[in-house]
Amino acid sequence: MNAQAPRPQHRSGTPGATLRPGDLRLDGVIGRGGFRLPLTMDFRAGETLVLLGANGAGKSTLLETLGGLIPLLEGELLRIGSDGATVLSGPRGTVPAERRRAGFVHQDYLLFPRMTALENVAFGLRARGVGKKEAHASAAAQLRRLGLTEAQAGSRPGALSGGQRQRVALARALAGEPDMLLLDVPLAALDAGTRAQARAQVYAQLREFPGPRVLVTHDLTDALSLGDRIAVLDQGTLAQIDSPAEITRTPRTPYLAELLGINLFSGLARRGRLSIGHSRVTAPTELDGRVLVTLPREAVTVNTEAPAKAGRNTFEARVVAVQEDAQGITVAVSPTDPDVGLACSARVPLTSLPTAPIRLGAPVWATVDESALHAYPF
Amino acid sequence: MNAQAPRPQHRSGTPGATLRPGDLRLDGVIGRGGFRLPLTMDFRAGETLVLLGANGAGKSTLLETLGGLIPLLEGELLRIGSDGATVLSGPRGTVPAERRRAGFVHQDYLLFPRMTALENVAFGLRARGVGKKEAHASAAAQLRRLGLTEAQAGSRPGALSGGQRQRVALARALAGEPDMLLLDVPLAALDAGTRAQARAQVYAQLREFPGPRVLVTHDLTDALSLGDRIAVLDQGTLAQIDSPAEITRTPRTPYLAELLGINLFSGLARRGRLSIGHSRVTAPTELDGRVLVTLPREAVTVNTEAPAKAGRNTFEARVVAVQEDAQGITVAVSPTDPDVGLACSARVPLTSLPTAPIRLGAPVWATVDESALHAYPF
Amino acid sequence: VTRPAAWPLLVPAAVGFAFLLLPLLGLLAAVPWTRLPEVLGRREVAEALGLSLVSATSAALLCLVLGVPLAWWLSRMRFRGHGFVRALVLVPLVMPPVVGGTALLSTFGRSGLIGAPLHQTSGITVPYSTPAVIMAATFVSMPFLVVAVEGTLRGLDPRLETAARALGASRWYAFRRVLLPAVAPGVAAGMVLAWARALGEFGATIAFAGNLPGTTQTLPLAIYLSLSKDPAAASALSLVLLVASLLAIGL
Amino acid sequence: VTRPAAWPLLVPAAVGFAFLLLPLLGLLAAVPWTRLPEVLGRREVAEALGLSLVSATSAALLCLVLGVPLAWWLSRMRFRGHGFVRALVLVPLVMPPVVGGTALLSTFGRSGLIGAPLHQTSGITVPYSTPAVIMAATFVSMPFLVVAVEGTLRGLDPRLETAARALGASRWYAFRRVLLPAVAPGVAAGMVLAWARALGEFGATIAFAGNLPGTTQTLPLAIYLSLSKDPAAASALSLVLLVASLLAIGL
Repeated sequence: MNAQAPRPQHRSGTPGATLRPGDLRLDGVIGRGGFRLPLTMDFRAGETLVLLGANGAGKSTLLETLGGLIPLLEGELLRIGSDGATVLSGPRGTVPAERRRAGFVHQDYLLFPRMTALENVAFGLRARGVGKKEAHASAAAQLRRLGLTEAQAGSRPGALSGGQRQRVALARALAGEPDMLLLDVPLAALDAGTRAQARAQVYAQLREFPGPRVLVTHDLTDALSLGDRIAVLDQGTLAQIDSPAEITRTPRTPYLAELLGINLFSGLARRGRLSIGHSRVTAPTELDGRVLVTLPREAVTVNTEAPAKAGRNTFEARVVAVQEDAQGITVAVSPTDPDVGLACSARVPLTSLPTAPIRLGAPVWATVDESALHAYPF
Repeated sequence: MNAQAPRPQHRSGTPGATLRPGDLRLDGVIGRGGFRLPLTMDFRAGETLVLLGANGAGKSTLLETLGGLIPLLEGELLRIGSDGATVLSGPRGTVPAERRRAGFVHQDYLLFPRMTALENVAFGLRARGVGKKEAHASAAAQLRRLGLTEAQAGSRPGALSGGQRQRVALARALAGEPDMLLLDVPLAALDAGTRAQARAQVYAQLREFPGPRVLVTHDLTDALSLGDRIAVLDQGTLAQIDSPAEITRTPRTPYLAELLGINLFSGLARRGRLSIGHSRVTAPTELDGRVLVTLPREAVTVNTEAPAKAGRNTFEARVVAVQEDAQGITVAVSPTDPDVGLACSARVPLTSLPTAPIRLGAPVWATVDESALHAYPF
Repeated sequence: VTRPAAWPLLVPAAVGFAFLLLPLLGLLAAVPWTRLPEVLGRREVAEALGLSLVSATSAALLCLVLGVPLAWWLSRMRFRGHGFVRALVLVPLVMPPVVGGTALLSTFGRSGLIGAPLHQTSGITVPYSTPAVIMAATFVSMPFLVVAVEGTLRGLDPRLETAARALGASRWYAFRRVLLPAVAPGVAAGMVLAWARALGEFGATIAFAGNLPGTTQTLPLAIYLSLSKDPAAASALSLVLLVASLLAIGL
Repeated sequence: VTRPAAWPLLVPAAVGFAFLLLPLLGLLAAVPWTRLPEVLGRREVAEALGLSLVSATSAALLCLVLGVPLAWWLSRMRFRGHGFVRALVLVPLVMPPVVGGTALLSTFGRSGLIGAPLHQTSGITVPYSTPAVIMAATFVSMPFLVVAVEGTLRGLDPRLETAARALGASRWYAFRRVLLPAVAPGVAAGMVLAWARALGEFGATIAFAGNLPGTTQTLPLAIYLSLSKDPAAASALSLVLLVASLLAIGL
């Protein structure tokens, strides 16, 4: 059992901190169709904020609201300048996308198929009235900076690899010298082999960009390695906003626990002992009051036969789900008697598969390693 | 270092064993288009032979040759009866599919979309001239035996779940009381959650079928849990044919090693010491002569900084490939000096990711745990 | 939300829309609604309507019987030059109807490739007869059905036939019991298309079958003749034909 | 390998194939090859051919200018009842050509919805003129182009336009620089289709524009007139029209 976890610093999206030039402040309701999500958040210049959440959680809606592609339903979106704030969206109207200077990297990149990489990057400048020669020179410099050769700059997107397209999309977003950088799952279209490489490159580019950087993803690795802060959107609210280290140590939503591949429970700490729900699974603790408790899946053992000696944290259960992948299987169990055991998931390595098949609905004995329980204030 | 591995029993596809009624013997060349694959194999009644191999290795071609959908290019395919052998394919012609009595479970099942499950299962009997009433009664019995309800039997395939469709396909293959059962990746169309369940059911049905069972797959879990013997087709030959236990212990092809997630080398054992290629990685051994050596990926450690004290099996290398998945990353390294180290892959768990990024081309130090090396005769 | 309007696009779009829509309104305005029962009750109109329905339906059935097997054959072709064979079958699709009628006349007319021997041996003359009307309608509408059905057959997994054969079915049994039911919606769509095309057929019919009231004068031909004598009646008949076409397409 | 033949399929397929192929052969056999230069050199033939080419090309250009924006508008429509609007635009596609001609005459004729006020105010009469030929051809062929282009526009990722606008482009700029180049192959295909359809147009032209040599007599009308006077000449002209249609489709 771990000692008391430090209380997270950024529980709310709007810390009282003073806003500085380049920052964005959102205080309103975003939405589209029937979907509504009230949000109060700051986006700081020079900081990468990652929006993490399942499909439909509102991540892309938030990004498109920031970029001016869809209007804010209620409230205001402000951009702080050196001499006061500008209203980007508010009751009096919205600065449209084409005048907002937002650098978008769209999902699947959305490069224009009939233009070369160079023409793609120069498009924004040309649309704003910059002459062809000047726009092309500026686009060529941007592509060079991102490591594309002249031959690649002259190729159409169809002739480029996934990683190269990704860099062209980034160059196109940066070419207009935008006030903010908005990236919609910029790495999802890449295969596993080139992804680590591309992530390092995105990381380097984000560092250099002076304005607010907002990145949408549903991949935990992307979120942890790219974000200065991570905002978790889950079940119609902003569930948690924290540093990557805090996110992994003290997840506050089942969605995040599932992504991290751990079990998450709510529990109660009283008189030095921790109890989880009604179950008899306990551990010593130094906390007091309502707590959240994590338990790695690897710390749950599942046996198809009754153990020789039933320990305190062993209980009878049924298999309620079996999920296979290339490395092993994840088994979800539900205790036969909810007053004794915990509904949790266990991880079984592939090596045990051919001999002991674990079937849906089968009775099993589950053992929880209490030393792996980690509690922190609710 | 393990002791000498027992010599595998079934190195060749055609053991000298006497053939018994119901067995099939193939001795010839299968192929299609420009592809040719010479094969000599027996398919025994009451035995499940799994054909394992990459796309294009000839697995489906072999299955279709056995079933009479494509002709044998050279040689003969015999079926042993109680009073002598019948030529199914040979220089004098081929018994066509519709008269061969082969029960096929096709990839994606190929159920007839405009028929109910019952009509699908009865189709073979009806096509062979059995009356509607009799065929439907027999089909209904077969579906009941596989655990489908009467309502499901009356549904079209589109209204059934993946697992139910799989059972209908199996029932359709069994309904004609075939001489052989031919299954083309019967579990690939199922999602990870229902796959374990379906596999157990296929296993039970295969056990009961008296004739030869031949199953094509590219999934190692399927091969290990369903096969009595596993034939590995790789690089245009029958590379290995062995029991599941031998296949996992003594893989003989790089394809199989990749599937098992281990490193495979060829080495030389002499005077009690094992050496792998030119490298200085060694271990004690009791074998003598040419050997194959396996090394689990988990037994290779990769560090981005030089170790304090360089052990005998530590060497400098470069990262040549990084592959991510949900549980961690696999790093392939190539030694800076091929006379010192080994080209091999290491497995790094996800937990180390946010702090130490391993980038393509980066210099690293790799350490091989020599106690994990396992050698067996070439 | 401010959205910059796109006048350079919206103005021509509106003009194009008006150009396609106005003739519909003009037609409706020109229909003599009060005289409608009298016009539609005329004997020659009833004859033309009956002939149109009979010939369009016969043509659609001929398309079914001949076109579906042809589509199956095209979808299964694997030999060299099969692209050329498919193109030949689709030529009538791009052929102007008058050219189709001329081609039919050149072939089945009394001095034609088939018509001359036919006339000499049996005395039969094909042009300017009701069968000629049906032939003209079939010739122009069959490619529509073939294209629709062949597309559906190609969309079908070719291994379905293999699966049926592995279960002991002959090709004909597999076609009847597996392929045909699977493409039934495509066949139905193709037949409706063919029927609608046959119903409106004008150029090939007037060229190959002429314009004999009661024998070869279909509704489109009757409309054309009325235009000079009685434009209001032509509008009324046009409305009937338009409604029938729209009903067939299911609008 | 024994394969059970499928005669119940192959026999009707062969009959269908022969029925579509024979008229092509019959047409080729009927063409007076030796008289070909003389027939094609006649003044009225040259006039008809020229008028056909001019009117088909004008119609295709009108389709481009009006039809592409219309297709863009249809592909972007989101309001209630947009299915009905699309159906209205496609009605001319299923309308028999004679009905289309009648509708044009009812609208632009001297007593028509538009024609009557037009004639009273400016004295202009539209029918039986070369512009009427072009209007008839445009009316029947524009829906082909609209369908082709709208399909391509719908196949396009709608977010491409969003991406362009986020980069600072107006709708018109995004259309010209991103959407139009992306659908250029569809537009080209639609124009060729429209041109070929306009070239073979017969029913709507004869109904709306009549058959005046030099003014409204296009090649299909010339073929129809030749059929009774000089069938061999009709075959020769049919061959010319057929070859032009096939070239347009790229066969």
